[in-house]
Amino acid sequence: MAVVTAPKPSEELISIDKTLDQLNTITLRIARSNPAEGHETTYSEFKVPVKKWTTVLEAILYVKQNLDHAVAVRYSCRQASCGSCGMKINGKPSLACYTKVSELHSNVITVEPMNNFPIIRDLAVDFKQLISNHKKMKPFIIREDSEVTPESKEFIQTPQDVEKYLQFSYCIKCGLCNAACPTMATDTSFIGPQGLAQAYRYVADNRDKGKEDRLKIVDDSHGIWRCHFAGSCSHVCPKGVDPAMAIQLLRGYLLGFQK
Amino acid sequence: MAERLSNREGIKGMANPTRYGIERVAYWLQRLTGLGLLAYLIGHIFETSTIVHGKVAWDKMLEFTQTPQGHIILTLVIGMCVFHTANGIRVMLGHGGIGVGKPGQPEYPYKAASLNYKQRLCIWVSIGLAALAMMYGASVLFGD
Amino acid sequence: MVNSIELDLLIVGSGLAGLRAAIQAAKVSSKLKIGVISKLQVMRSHSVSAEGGTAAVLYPEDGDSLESHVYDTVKGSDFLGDQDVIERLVQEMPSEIYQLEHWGMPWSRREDGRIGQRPFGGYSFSRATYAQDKVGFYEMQTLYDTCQKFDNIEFYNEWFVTSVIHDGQSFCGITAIELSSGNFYTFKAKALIIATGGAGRVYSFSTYSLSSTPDGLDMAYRAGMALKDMEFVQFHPTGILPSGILITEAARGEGGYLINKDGERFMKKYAPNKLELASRDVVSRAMMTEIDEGRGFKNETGVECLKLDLTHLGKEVIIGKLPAIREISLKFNGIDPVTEPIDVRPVCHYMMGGIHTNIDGATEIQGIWAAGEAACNSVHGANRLGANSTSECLVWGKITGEQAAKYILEGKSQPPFPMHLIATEEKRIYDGIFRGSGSVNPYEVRQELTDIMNSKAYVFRTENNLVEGLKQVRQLHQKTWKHVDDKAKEYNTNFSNVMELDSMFRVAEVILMGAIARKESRGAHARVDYPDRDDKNFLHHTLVYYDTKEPVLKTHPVTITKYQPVERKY
Amino acid sequence: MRESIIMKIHYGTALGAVVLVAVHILMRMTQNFDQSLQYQNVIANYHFLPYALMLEAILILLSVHGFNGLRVILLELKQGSSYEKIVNYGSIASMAILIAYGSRTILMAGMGIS
Ligand SMILES: Cc1cc2nc3c(=O)[nH]c(=O)nc-3n(C[C@H](O)[C@H](O)[C@H](O)COP(=O)(O)OP(=O)(O)OC[C@H]3O[C@@H](n4cnc5c(N)ncnc54)[C@H](O)[C@@H]3O)c2cc1C
Ligand code: HEM
Ligand code: SF4
Ligand code: F3S
Ligand code: FES
Repeated sequence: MAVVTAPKPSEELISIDKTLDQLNTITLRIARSNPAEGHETTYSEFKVPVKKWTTVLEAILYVKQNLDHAVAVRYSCRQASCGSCGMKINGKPSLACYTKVSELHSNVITVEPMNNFPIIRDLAVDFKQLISNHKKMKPFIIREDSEVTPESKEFIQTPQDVEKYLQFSYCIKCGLCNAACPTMATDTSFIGPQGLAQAYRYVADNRDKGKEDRLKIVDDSHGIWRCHFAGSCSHVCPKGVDPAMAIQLLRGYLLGFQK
Repeated sequence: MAERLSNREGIKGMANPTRYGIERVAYWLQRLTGLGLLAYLIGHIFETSTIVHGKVAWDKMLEFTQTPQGHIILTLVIGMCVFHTANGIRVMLGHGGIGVGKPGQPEYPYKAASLNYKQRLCIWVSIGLAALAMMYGASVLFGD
Repeated sequence: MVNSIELDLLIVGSGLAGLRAAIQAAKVSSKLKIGVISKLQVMRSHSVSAEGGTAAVLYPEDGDSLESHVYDTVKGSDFLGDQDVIERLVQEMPSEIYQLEHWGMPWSRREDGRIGQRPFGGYSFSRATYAQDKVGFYEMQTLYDTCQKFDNIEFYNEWFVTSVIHDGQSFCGITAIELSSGNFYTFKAKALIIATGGAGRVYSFSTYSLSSTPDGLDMAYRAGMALKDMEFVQFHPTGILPSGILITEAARGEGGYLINKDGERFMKKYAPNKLELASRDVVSRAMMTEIDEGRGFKNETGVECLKLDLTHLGKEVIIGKLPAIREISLKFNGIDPVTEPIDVRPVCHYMMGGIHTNIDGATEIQGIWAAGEAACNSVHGANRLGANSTSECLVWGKITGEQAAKYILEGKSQPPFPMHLIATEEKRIYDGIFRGSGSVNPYEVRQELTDIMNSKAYVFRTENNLVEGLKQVRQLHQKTWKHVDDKAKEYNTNFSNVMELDSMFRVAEVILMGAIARKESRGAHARVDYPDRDDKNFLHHTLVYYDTKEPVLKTHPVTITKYQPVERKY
Repeated sequence: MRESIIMKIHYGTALGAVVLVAVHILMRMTQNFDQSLQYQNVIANYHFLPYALMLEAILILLSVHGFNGLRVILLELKQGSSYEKIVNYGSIASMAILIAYGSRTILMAGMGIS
């Protein structure tokens, strides 16, 4: 039988948040706007207590929960896996849940919505374009026999084969790269580093047979050629995806440097 | 949604090289020097076209360009040309997927392989060569 | 006028289960109009956080067998799992792994190019199929990307579903709010799959995404479907402090040790054979016993914890196989597991319970299926084994997708749409919540509620604590927290947060009542006052039905095919 | 034209120009810079057929490269089908004009107005 030996249940968890001594206060400035209602951007300032592990997301949620319930912000996993919380933190596109206040070395923190995405409200931006550009890249394995039969086993792929695309498949679609890219700043039709990197992710996968399809798609007047290897995408990518590398490698096929 | 509300950075964002490291500076310089060179090329074609009007016209043009201002412009053009060429070769190779690093499992804290030291070195070398060329050019132009 | 959208198949929830269902339905027929609706952007669902592995038997030639996977799961479930359901899971899984592989999943590979597997708690064979330690993330990506192939799958990103509408017998539609505009919509459809995931945010110390609240469970519950076995909440042994972010079991699967203050590998006292790789309930209880008996460490947050030591694994193994663990612990705690042990503590991680379904994932209402963590088809019984949940999501995503699609193609006549229910729902939402008033901060109430759950219904439970907890929850419910201070329509997350809180109350109550009623210790439900399993009185499932006055408790038999309950030892 | 072909031309013209421009500038260095610009010397250059041909090549390469570069920048600045058409044809026209104008110089100077 399942045997229980412990004498008493434990209660101290509740106090996690309340027992801290190293308290410190910062000023959090949040950009507020509601374009649908015609409200232009203004900045609200809040004093927020922080500890050494407090993340910017936690600071924003502190405001939302205690000081102003109306802050509009997107979040979910709080561990840099879901890609929800991209925003501009002190001017740089970053994930709020992945930026500790203490890393910023500043008592004033300004958070603004990511550039190059339409604002829905406050910090929440519209991802329609990123989502549809991602879809245009045919981000799936293209081959006749991609559906299994009862006899199917795996397609063989060595660890070295996996390494060729693994890094690019860690894209969490946070959009930070698109927010940093200089072409994105003015070109409304550019596919963007996120989509281009995903096109390469599938091209580099040796199970895939859709290279020609995808090369055709990216070879467009607002496609891959609008990347000038500015590298800003890779500079801000929180997951080491290195879209700049993916794009150049993909272009290598178009220029005939790669087979 | 109207593009007006799209929160794009616009030209200012594209033209601001002060963020995201030296690669962004290189991008910016490449654009600027490209445009500068194009402007010079057009000017240069007009300049040289004076020759069809004979020696007098040509000499007048020379007189006009061989001033300190003219020399400064020419020095700048030399620099622009050297930077644009050297960096252009780097960019071209990069665009072909050469020297942009090898895919592999990234290790936290992530450092993008495409922003590697070779690329950075090439950018600095391009800037350095441009500076040297400008110094040499200036010494030829201003020296007697 | 209420906006209305018409579809064939509606899938609420876009985690692994929802996406797998969408693909399967789209494969059945390209004519079906399929809508996947999610309160998050589709690809951001909680499933992206799953780390360690997905269980399946891939290598019978190396000694694994379906039989063994079945038995491990039955034993893991403390014999409360329905054995026919477990057999179904085990049989379907291998082909799901290959299917994902064919769709592009970056499974980690063995040197020979075949798919890699690692040991996991409670299994007698290394059968957690893995892709580094980002399994759920890669699976989500593979499914999301594969969905892009099908033009008849439409995604509704950031739509908060509020209720399920049926006429007492068959499904009619749902109501939902589009977050970006704040507009209220009805969806009419022929079939529904509920895949809204787990609800672990009813606990304040939790590995779940902040969005894993019980609104999905609650909408089924309010619509008259039973919640089953909700008292069984899994506490994962290794959550980091203070965030509760998970350190995957794979860390122990790869050879990590748990140590107490005396530097002792204490698991040898509790599970001499399996040590750290005993099932999660066993390890969590052992840890809490160590802590309660004074052999814990004090974390800098002031909370008691134990240490997970990976240092002996070496840098190569950690970076190669557990990179996300290293990243999480470096980022959030400033500790490199290559050189230093990590502070960990049992943390709310999974709900064995959910919406009552049969083996096919069908609920009690015609035209409605449930899949994934939101459903309870009793595959996990009283305790889920690690890596069996993503498996469950895939298998029942596929089954329900197929069943629902076929049901639609059969073309049963649709009942007339009960419009009056829409009006009632609008009233509940807008008069009851959006325009509600009061002075109590709903976020503080949420904190209090989840703290109560953490202290009264944690790893070890007693009658006193549970009853006290239930009383406190009900008192808290009476406070005037039902109001939304943000008056804007667009992207009003204050509004959805209060809606979530509303659902938390009902589901917390169900968890506590189930726990009070189950006077035995089984699997994850450990009663200090009833320390033994009691097969005579409690070898049954708990069903709880909604009632405006007090929830109604019923029981449901366990299906036992081959394995009679015996003592469970690791 | 496919964008890849255009951009291959862009790179190709750049590469070609690297070599030729280097020669062009080095010519200025063979003598004292000021002297190299003397009317007689310049005319002599134009009369030397291979050199004149090289100048023509440089002219074409750089006009194509430069105006295509400008086209790229303009395409990125603003979008819209009529705007993009104007930019595309505009840059071709500009290339043609510049090449025509430059060729006139080379031709006339080379033909021996002396
Ligand atoms: C940290 C962590 C690690 C884990 N690791 C593993 C592992 O290694 N192996 C394993 O097998 N299992 C693991 N699990 C368990 C497993 O991840 C989950 O059980 C599984 O992902 C649940 O998937 P799902 O499809 O049921 O739902 P979820 O992925 O939770 O998705 C729920 C969906 O429902 C939507 N939704 C909810 N409410 C509403 C509403 N009101 N309106 C509209 N949409 C709504 C959400 O937006 C979301 O899209 C882990 C769990 C956690 C917490
Ligand atoms: C001779 C050596 C040259 C080389 C190797 C060279 C190379 C390049 C390359 C590779 C690019 C593409 C940059 C990108 O897409 O990011 C480029 C762009 C450009 N070049 Fe050149 N170029 C040279 C000379 C010139 C000259 C002389 C001019 C002026 C007429 C010129 C004008 C331009 C312009 C306007 C651009 C567009 C800038 C941009 O898109 O950022 N180039 N050059
Ligand atoms: S490439 Fe990096 S920055 Fe861009 S969306 Fe993906 S994870 Fe985000
Ligand atoms: S920032 Fe933009 S220009 Fe290219 S390298 Fe990255 S996409
Ligand atoms: S909340 Fe998921 S990435 Fe930040």
